[in-house]
Amino acid sequence: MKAETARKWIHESARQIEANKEQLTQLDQTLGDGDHGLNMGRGFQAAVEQLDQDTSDVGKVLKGAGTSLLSKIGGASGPLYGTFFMKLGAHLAGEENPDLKQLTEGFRSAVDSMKKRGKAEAGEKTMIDVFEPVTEFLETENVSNLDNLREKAEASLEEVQGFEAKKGRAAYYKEKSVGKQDAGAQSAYYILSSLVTVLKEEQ
Amino acid sequence: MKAETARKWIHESARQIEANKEQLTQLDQTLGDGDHGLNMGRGFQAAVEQLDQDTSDVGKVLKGAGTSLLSKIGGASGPLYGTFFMKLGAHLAGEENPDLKQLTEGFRSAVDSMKKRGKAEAGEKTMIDVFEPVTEFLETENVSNLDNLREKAEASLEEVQGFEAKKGRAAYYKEKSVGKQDAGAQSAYYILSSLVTVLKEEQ
Amino acid sequence: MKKIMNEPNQMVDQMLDGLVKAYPDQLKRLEDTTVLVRKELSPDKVGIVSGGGSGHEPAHAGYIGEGMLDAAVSGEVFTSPTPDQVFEAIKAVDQGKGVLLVIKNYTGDVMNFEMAAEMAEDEGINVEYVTVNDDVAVEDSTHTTGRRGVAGTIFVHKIAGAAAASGASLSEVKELAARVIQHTRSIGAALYPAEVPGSGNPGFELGDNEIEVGIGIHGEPGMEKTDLPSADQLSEKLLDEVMPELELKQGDEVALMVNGMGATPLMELYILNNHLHDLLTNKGITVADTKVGNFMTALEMAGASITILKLDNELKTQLQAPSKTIAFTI
Amino acid sequence: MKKIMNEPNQMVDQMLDGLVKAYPDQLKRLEDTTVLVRKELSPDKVGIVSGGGSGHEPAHAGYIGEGMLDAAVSGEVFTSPTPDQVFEAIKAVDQGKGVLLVIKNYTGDVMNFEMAAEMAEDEGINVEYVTVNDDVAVEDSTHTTGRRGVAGTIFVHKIAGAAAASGASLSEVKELAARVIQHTRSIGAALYPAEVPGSGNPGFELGDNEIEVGIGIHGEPGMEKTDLPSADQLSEKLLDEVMPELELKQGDEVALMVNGMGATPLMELYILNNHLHDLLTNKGITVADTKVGNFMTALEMAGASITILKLDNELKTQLQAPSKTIAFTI
Ligand SMILES: Nc1ncnc2c1ncn2[C@@H]1O[C@H](COP(=O)(O)OP(=O)(O)O)[C@@H](O)[C@H]1O
Ligand SMILES: Nc1ncnc2c1ncn2[C@@H]1O[C@H](COP(=O)(O)OP(=O)(O)O)[C@@H](O)[C@H]1O
Ligand SMILES: [Mg+2]
Ligand SMILES: [Mg+2]
Ligand SMILES: [Mg+2]
Ligand SMILES: [Mg+2]
Repeated sequence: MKAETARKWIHESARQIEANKEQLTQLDQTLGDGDHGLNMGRGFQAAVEQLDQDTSDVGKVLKGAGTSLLSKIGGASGPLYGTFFMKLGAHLAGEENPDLKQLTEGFRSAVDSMKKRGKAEAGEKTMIDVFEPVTEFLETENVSNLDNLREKAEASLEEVQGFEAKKGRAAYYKEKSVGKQDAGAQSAYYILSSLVTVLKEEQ
Repeated sequence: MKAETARKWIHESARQIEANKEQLTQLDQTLGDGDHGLNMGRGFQAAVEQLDQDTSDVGKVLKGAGTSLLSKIGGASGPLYGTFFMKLGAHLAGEENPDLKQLTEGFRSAVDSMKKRGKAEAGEKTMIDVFEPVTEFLETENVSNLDNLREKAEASLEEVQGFEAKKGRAAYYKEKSVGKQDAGAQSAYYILSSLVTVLKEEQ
Repeated sequence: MKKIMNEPNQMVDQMLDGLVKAYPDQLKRLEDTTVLVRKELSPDKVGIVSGGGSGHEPAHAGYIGEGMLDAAVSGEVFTSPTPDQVFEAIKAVDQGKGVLLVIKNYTGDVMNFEMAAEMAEDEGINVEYVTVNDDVAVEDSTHTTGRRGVAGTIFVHKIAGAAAASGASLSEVKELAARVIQHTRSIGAALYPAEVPGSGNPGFELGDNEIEVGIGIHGEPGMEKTDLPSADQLSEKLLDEVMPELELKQGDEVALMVNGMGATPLMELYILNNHLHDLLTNKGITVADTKVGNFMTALEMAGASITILKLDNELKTQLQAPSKTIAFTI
Repeated sequence: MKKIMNEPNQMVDQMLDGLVKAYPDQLKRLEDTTVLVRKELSPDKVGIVSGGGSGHEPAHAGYIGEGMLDAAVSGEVFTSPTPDQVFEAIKAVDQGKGVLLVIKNYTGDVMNFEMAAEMAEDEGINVEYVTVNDDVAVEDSTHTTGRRGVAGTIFVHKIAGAAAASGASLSEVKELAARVIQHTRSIGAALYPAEVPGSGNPGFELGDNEIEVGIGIHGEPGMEKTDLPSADQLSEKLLDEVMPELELKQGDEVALMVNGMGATPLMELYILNNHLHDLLTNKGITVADTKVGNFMTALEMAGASITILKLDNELKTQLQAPSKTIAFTI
């Protein structure tokens, strides 16, 4: 992944989130406080605006995006997405074209940091339930076809619906959360799906 | 009118007001603040409860009712109805069976006091627009048939609708008040109609 | 309309008891009345009594205390209290220096308070009253009811109270209160109506995107219904209505009150205040004092009113003098 | 939902400016932040910082001032503020004696404030925090998010603030704040929902005669929906929920807060307070302090919460110590 592709990733994520803002808010209204679309929209718009167009350092691009998300999203998703991109950026610092293996290692480091920050595990009906299986997939499968990655993200997202929420505001709904989609898992899917899109374009 | 009839007047007024409480509130909602039914209901219930069953002094009965209305109705109608019954009672103080002439003089004194208290004249779309013409009718016509009195009250009430409000909250509606009924005129009608009912019974 | 209450006819009584239980060191209730009185009157001063219908909380009991009111009389919801109650309040606060009644200009309030004043005069108590009529939404005419009294009443409480606390005579306090009234103008706008408990209906109706400009604190009609404007547009509109009669010019000092009607989030009031300040400042007018909050409400009506008091030195000093009451502490 | 605002995304910014314009002697805004700070910090004391999403006004800026907070950080409506903003607040109020963060227990608040604390520690500032979790409507379990922080937060502000004002060290202030949290329980009920500006929908729905008991201050679900009870029944129900964990017994002293959710007329809160006092008194519990008003709101949600703080001598002293803030002056 080149720096330009990383920038495109942020752009594409922002685009998908903007296009699905209402849906994200709607999901968060059902199981939360109804601001997830607004939060993510605000955050990714800021992340796009601050993009350093000149650097070829992938780490720098991603770290900049993370810092921006951290300082603009707020709520639960801000520190989590902020941490994800900042840690991924830290792992790829100085790299101009990391390969899929480096990206995978970066994902592991970033997702572990998110989990620590949120004191969350997979299976608690959060964005982790998309990030964690996708990262495991990257770690264990030979991802020759990037579409498989998107499918994995999609399948994980699908599964989240069946979980009972244990973390975040959705946890207040307890067993009533089963059968409903988690807003953060949905936005995580858009971010990962955006990654697949830009990586495929780069190929 | 005997003291017993005066007591019946208060009873009958209370009954008619209670039966038409919603209507009075409704009218006051359209041109005022929507409490006239509540105010009058509360006041007349108190007036009934304090009735002195033993006295034969008509003035005492009416003055007691007036004091009770004054201290229970509140709002604009409280001082006005309070003044009416207190002044009427004062005029008939010591009387055990005043005739229609005495009653008429009492009405004049009471209605004048109301007008002074409310700084109001006839034609301003208030309860005065029922009391004043009925009093004039008593003063000028030979009221052989009490039903004529009720008809006069009814006709006056009918006329009030066409007036533009100049006093009380309805005045804020200015020309929009034309065509709508005034709550206080309506309650005044019930009180006068009650008087006719009990006087006829006494006959 | 869902409300936290028991029977509608118990509301005022239970509210008053609830108030005394909340502020036992500041308030007491005169037995068998709807009168709340300062627990300890400041000695040897003119008494100040206000009141009106209930449903305007924190008015009026919220202004009882040091430097403001000595007693507040509550009527039923949106209904003036009766003369006997006002009379009890007068008797309770008179210390021989006389009592000022602060009346809002509604027919009912005026008549009931006037009768109480007459009862007190009959007993040899020196009583004066002022009638607050700050609401520019209603024309002032001697032939009709005249302008209504709304949130500007709080400035009257404050300044008359401060004057009384400083030892002024009844006529001095009255003169100052009258000057406040002369220099105070208000206007309100409603976004949603209120409903008198037990009446079963809201006091008025508004469309989904409609507001009423010039609304009274009991839901009396205003000057016009308009589409919901932005906060900035609304501030401009309200300011345009209150300003003219005050004849403000560059360099003048004013006090500004941004008052919520009961159900308005404070956030919205601060947003309104933000632009009002800018507008006044741009006109060269100094806002020497700002009050933002729920001071004179109309049950759960949503919306806001703004009040402007044109200051002179004396008014400013008394407005900023210390006061310690439930809803207005300086 | 009609609101007095300009663009939804300008609300917090304009509210903060409006606040500073209303209280220019008490507040200042750190440039380019959503942080409000005391105009003049009391010298040489532990700093106290609170904050959270906007929409809870007067929380949190209303508690800035003598004897309470030194700074308040505002997020977007119902959204925790970000770590960089909290960090700015910490830097602004630290005087070398360290800073206590008062966090309400929501995942977002906890994470953002924790990250800010880490940033501050990295710069050598001594930071501690406490997490308020007074809402009994939610189970407390280490496996889940745990109980929410609601109106009890104000007692934490007050008592921690008083301790800091009296010169206590950071660890002492923290210890006391933790004790307040341990002894504070709350529960709320909603009659009508609130709507996040720009979201286009109310946060939840309730039938015409329905309330939700145990609602959170962002519209999070409660324990049950029931038919609208009378005020007396509601007080009993709410009290039955908060009492058990506090293990109150005859002779205990408590502080009671009856808090409006934003659109609730004060009258209803006083009525609730009236019966709550009777119930507590009948159980032999002394209400040594009562607060009735809008302290921790949820935009225009209608309803109320009650908070009980079990007092000991130190808590009582600090609760009743002087404070001078916009929304809480003693
Ligand atoms: N402890 C946690 N760990 C991981 N993800 C979480 C946690 N808590 C919440 N989330 C995620 O954050 C999302 C909510 O984000 P958002 O609505 O922006 O914040 P908030 O809940 O503060 O309003 C949830 O849908 C969930 O996926
Ligand atoms: N100045 C006045 N003189 C005579 N009658 C008046 C005056 N003002 C109001 N009224 C009468 O009082 C009625 C309203 O009474 P009510 O609703 O009980 O009091 P309020 O207007 O204080 O709520 C009006 O319908 C009108 O008939
Ligand atoms: Mg959310
Ligand atoms: Mg009326
Ligand atoms: Mg009335
Ligand atoms: Mg949120």
